Amino acid sequence: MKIQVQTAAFDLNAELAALYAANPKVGAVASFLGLVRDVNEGDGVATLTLEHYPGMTEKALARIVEEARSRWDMLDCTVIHRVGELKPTEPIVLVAVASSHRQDAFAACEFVMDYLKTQAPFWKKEMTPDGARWVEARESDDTAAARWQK
Amino acid sequence: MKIQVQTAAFDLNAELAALYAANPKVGAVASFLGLVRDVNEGDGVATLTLEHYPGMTEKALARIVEEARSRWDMLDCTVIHRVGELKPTEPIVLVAVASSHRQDAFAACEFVMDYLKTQAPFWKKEMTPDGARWVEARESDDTAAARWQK
Amino acid sequence: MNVTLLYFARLREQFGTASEAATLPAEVKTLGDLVAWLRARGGHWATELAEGRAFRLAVNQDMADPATALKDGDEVAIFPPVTGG
Amino acid sequence: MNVTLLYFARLREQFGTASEAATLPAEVKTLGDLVAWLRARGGHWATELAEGRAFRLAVNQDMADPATALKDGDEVAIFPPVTGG
Repeated sequence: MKIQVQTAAFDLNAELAALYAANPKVGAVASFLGLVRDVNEGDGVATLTLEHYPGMTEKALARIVEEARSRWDMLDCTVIHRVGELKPTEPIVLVAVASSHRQDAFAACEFVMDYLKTQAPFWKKEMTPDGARWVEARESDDTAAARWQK
Repeated sequence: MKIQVQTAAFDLNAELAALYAANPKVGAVASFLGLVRDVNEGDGVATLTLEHYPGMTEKALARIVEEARSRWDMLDCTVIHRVGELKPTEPIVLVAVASSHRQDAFAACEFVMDYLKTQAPFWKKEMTPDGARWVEARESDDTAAARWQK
Repeated sequence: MNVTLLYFARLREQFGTASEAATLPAEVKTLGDLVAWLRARGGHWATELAEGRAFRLAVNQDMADPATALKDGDEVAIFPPVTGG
Repeated sequence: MNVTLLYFARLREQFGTASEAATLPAEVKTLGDLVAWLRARGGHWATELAEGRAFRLAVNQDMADPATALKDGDEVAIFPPVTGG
């Protein structure tokens, strides 16, 4: 399990290979890449700046990954979240889950993303033509996370 | 939309970048990588050889991708399936879906994989210590595809 | 009526051929008729295409079922359930 | 009781500080008490921490609710709903 918060870009080939290249039990890797879009709520976005709560972030992400591991067959998992200033088309987050079979990999990956969106202490500020503004939390993200509740 | 059947390995960085780098509307890329495992049905697998039906394969995959595009917000999609002889830990298939939001990307990616498993004319033959054998279709794959039926 | 027959995977191996050009007798009008006609060859044809065996059919590269009508020049494929991905 | 207070994102900007060391009066026993105590500072504190405003609380880097009891040395964070991913 690898959990990392960083400003640098990441290498998808290397990150995914680390999940499967040395483990021939892995039959499936489901992954998610979140990217900066150039429009949000109808306004142009020039840059996105991500802030987080060092310490709590890693703790929250580790807890989410552990919860996913307790629910599905998960052989390995990588979560990398970038912070700092990013531009449209730049990757923000990578969540990748390695499992024996695809259903577990898909479900665990989507679960981690849904909880990351509502539980991990990151905040986005976007620069628009009208100035900088903090991105508002989306109710749809709460709904997405709530559907996993047992 | 890119649909390709090939013997060569593929470059994940390049394939995923092709989906998002030039399109700032893309906020989410969900992807799936299927890999050769070293054990199947309890037996060791030394190599896996994939055969397909040229012409029908591409047509079947294009139809599956079109169906996914009609159901979800899909900005772009790449399906690459390898054929020929592969070894454990080698990638077999990549399905990657680019959307504005993650729920569409995840659902469409999983849909394409489920239908690929039951509708695209590929066949696997595995080399085990007891000799070569054709992989049997799994009932769980039919069940997975059936859940998308409207 | 002339059709091209294609076999894949285990069926290709069992039948010992990947394809054949076949001239069908007049009474073979549907895909189901064609399967019965091939089955009547006996041997591996009778075994692999027996009622209850799992195999799939395609006509001109689309999945098809036994009720599908055949026409001259069709490309017909017979193969085991698919196992890609 | 002494605690460290951390503010993030919009709250950090509104309060004009990322952190402060606070000595709490004896009547502040829970996280809810602490929020009420901060609110009583007025200005941005009263506005941002008003009843019904959406903010989140964490104690020692775990999400927490107003009923959570505080103890000496706790690290308390107050921040807007998260928007990562």
